[in-house]
Amino acid sequence: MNWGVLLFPGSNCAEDCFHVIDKVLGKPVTYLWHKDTDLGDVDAIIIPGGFSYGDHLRPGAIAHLSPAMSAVKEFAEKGGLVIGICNGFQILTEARMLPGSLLQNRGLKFLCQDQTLKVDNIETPFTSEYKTDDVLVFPIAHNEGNYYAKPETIAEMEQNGQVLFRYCNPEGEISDVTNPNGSINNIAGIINRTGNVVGMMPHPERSSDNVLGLSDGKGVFISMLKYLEANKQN
Amino acid sequence: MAEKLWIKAGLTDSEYELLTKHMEREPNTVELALYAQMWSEHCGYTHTRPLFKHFLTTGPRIVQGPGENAGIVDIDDDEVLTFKLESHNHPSAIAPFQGAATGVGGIVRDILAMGAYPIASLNSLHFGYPGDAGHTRWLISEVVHGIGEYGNCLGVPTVGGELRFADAYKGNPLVNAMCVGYMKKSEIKKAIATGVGNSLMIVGNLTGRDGMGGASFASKDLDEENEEDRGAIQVGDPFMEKLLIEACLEVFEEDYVVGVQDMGAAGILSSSVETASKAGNGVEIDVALVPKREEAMRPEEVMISESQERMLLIVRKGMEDKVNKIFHKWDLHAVVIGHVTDDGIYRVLENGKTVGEVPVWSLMDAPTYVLEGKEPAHLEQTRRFMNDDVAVPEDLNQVLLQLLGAPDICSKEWVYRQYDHRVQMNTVVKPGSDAAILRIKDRDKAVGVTMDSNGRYCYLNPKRGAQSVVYESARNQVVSGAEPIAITDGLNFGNPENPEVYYQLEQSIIGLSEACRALDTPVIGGNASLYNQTPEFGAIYPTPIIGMVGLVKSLSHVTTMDFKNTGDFILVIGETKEELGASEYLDQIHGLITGDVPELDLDLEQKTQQFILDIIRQGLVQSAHDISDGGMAIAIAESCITSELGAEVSFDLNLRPDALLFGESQTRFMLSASGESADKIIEIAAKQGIEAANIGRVTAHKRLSINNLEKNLINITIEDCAQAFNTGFDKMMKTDA
Amino acid sequence: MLKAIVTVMLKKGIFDPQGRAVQNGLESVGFENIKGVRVGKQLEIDLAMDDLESANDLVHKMCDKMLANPVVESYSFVIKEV
Amino acid sequence: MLKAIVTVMLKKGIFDPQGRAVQNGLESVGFENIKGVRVGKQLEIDLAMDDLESANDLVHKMCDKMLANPVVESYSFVIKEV
Ligand SMILES: Nc1ncnc2c1ncn2[C@@H]1O[C@H](COP(=O)(O)OP(=O)(O)O)[C@@H](O)[C@H]1O
Ligand SMILES: [Mg+2]
Repeated sequence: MNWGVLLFPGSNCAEDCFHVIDKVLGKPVTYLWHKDTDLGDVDAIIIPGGFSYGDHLRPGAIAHLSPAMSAVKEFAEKGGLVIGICNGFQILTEARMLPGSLLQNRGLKFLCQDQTLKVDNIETPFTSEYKTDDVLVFPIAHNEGNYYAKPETIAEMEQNGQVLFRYCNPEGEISDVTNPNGSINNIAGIINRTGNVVGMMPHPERSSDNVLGLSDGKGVFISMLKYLEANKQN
Repeated sequence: MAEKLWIKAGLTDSEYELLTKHMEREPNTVELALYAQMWSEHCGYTHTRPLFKHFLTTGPRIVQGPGENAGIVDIDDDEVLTFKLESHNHPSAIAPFQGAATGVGGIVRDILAMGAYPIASLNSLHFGYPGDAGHTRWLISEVVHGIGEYGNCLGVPTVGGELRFADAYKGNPLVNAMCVGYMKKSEIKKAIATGVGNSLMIVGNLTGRDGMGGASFASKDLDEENEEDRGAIQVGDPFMEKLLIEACLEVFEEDYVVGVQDMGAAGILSSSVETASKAGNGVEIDVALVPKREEAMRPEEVMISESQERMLLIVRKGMEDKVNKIFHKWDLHAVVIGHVTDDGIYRVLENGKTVGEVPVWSLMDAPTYVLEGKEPAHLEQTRRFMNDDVAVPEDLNQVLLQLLGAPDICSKEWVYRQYDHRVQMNTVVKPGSDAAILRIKDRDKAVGVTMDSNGRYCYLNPKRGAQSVVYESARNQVVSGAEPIAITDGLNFGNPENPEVYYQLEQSIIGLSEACRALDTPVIGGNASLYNQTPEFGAIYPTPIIGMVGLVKSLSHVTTMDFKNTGDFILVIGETKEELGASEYLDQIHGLITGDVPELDLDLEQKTQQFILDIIRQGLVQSAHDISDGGMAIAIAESCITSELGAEVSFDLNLRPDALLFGESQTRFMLSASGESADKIIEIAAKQGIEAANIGRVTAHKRLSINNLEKNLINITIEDCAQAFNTGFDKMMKTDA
Repeated sequence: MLKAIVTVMLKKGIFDPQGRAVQNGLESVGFENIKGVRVGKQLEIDLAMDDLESANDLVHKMCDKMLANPVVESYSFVIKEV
Repeated sequence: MLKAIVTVMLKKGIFDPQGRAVQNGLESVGFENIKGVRVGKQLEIDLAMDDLESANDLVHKMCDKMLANPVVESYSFVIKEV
């Protein structure tokens, strides 16, 4: 299974994602360059966090127009697995590969903290390792993580099980009080209609290396890996 | 010159006389500008350089002492760390967001110039109490925002620092930023312009009129007259800096570059002079070749501009295109602006025509001043303080809560929540404990990083105060499982031409040096920021700031301050004396900034720190915390709050209750350990002649109770403690965010 | 030479926390009669062209493609000769 | 009811990294003839008042006191009846 980590000028979690695939999962991984349109033979693509193009204008506003993103779109249309984390999520919404948009946190401040989450839909290639009752800890670190979409869109997503993760408190309660950034319905991560493109604000990679005291995030990558392996065999 | 243009440029008559002697003629305006910048306090260290002789700068782990962009220490396995701190006080007072942001950018480039990848950023901030002053609150939020935004965008985790308050900083806040970089020993770069004919290439941002004269601006008091200097505001561009890091490190992988220097104060000028002087070479630079953002810039403006995010590379002849190609990949370009020459002359050209030439050595040879210090008048009085001057408060629970919520002590989560402290995935211990700990990937080891100061201590006893700060830094390291290796110092003082300030400066440096010698933590670099004063509020407290780096030899040694298990024993190491002087308690509770700084015994300190490190390495310790601001009661409460556990302790000490609880006797630690380990710790301590006492246990019921001589002093819920600790900052900022 | 002045604002109906914060800030220092504040961006774009009509076209394209996100933002602009 | 439209821009001569990044971004997707971009803020402030002159006064005060930092920014505004 080959993994690709897409690099933009200003990406700063690319090495972290690379590290997890390489050292924690022990799988082959390469960097993909934003100016390239040939993605090689990767089976899954990670669009990492950071501040692509300095987050100028809007996070993801410039990056989503890069040559590599057209290739990523094609890759996804053919069913390839794509996960955008933090800035990667913002890029995917700007590219309209995912619905909605990420607005500034309602507290107007950058927020870096270890955040508790619940998984809403465990029947996806990204979440099969989890149980619905799990309360997971993933770090968040963002200034624009306040998920917004039109009410109709939200209703549709809820109905289709497109909400993957929600912010909760350590007891697993989901309410406005346990919402760090103002996201509608405490949405922390979503999946597209066809179930192969995910965007999430929390950082699963930062919660994948036991040395750092957090390990809940590994499940996302292991889920993806299992899915890929199962599908390769077919 | 008819008019005394040099005075306007910031040079004295005698300095002017000296430079004409060096030049053997009168300077033109370009040449005058070169001297004015290079001979300013900021670039030339005119008042501080003579005092640096006190520093210990070498040691077995020291690869590079002062004299390069940053010092370097060996952390085994052919790996090294490089670190330095830098002040950005005056810019931050005027445009706090940009001032703080560019402060971070500047120090990161120093680290980059060494060839290293920046792995951690820290900051030490000092402000006046906000009180009702919206201005101070604005300063605090803008500074924090500026530091956060820059570091976050760069992807360098901001993992530590400090935020302290005193009225003395009201007019002149302090913003000192520190950066730590990692590299292999073989990757070290130097700031040197060797090889006649090699090219000087400028990379990064375009040059504009930003920060015109920043170096000499930083070498003046902040007063009305400099309001005009406000044109000097630089704007930070962390995105550009991120690209610079990527591109430079890629270039460094090849053998194209012989020297690197970041452009900080006095821009192109100081970076090129320093590199040339180190090689004993000359350089020539054509200002017309410098890519500019603004039109009609005069040659001296180009030379001293402090536009941010620029670096100078000394590139092997013939390799220019290869270097440019790598920069191009990152959407940047590298432009040749001049060459290394063999004549020792610093020559400025404009379109090939010489517009200024002076000997390189003379620019580096800023005159130094050794002044006569005078003990500050206030010491006479503050030394006379006796504990009996204040009464023991009735309600000690209330005092504890008030201290937990005090600006210097309360939780700073409001601040570090705005900093990405986890990016790069090395942060093993995040902000909020004693030292931040970063693992080194693929190795069983880690580094501890800290930044500490105590202006009040140094105000009340400059020498011992400075010693205490070094020791406190080291204590923060050892309780975290790290062996202190070396320090970088930030010397923040008022106007040194005032004899009382000079005394503070000299004594602080002496104190700092003695402590570093005793602990064997050499000074490998630093920064001086003098003239921190305003007509309205006077001089700041003498504030030496210590940035320290330590080595954790195995990840299993990493220790934090929170209690771990109910039933563990709580131990106090070190002697508690009846010392109230200079304490946070006197300041916050009695409104007194007075008394002498608690006593210090250099040998005992060294021995005790080694002991703490030893027992941690033996795996005997569950939690460890140094006892500092606010004393014993605060230390215990902090370990309770962070673990959400209780503690029941009792003493048999013949001391005033407030001195026992809140006094700041030095060389003390608070540990928790299982029963068996606790006995062992006490046994080892006894053998080494170190005081150690088992004072009680960690409990499941969430209360803190402290008794002395069978009398209850403190009995309070952890919830109340946490509430005071966690809301103190918001209360001060009047926010509820 | 032409100068396009582009304004990008959050769409009506989308909560603007920054606007709210500015309003609170203004009120807290004693300003009155403020019914609402919204904060957006203004971009000034210098164009090396003279034809107003083609400039108009160009700026529309820039906005649609990059300068505004139609999911949450609306834009407007004027073009001036300079 | 009046509406003040306030524009806050970085002063001329002060480097605007955001403008530069937007310009590069536009160019990289093929837009041409762009000589420069500067990015600032636009604030729309609804005022519960009718007198243009006193509104003018008020908005000046708001800008000086809070909306712009005179060290780095300049502002301008228009007031419209709505
Ligand atoms: N207070 C100090 N203590 C020790 N070394 C210092 C101190 N101040 C400056 N230095 C050293 O002097 C050298 C020049 O400092 P500086 O001009 O600040 O460098 P830069 O321009 O790269 O910031 C550096 O090596 C620095 O570490
Ligand atoms: Mg330097």
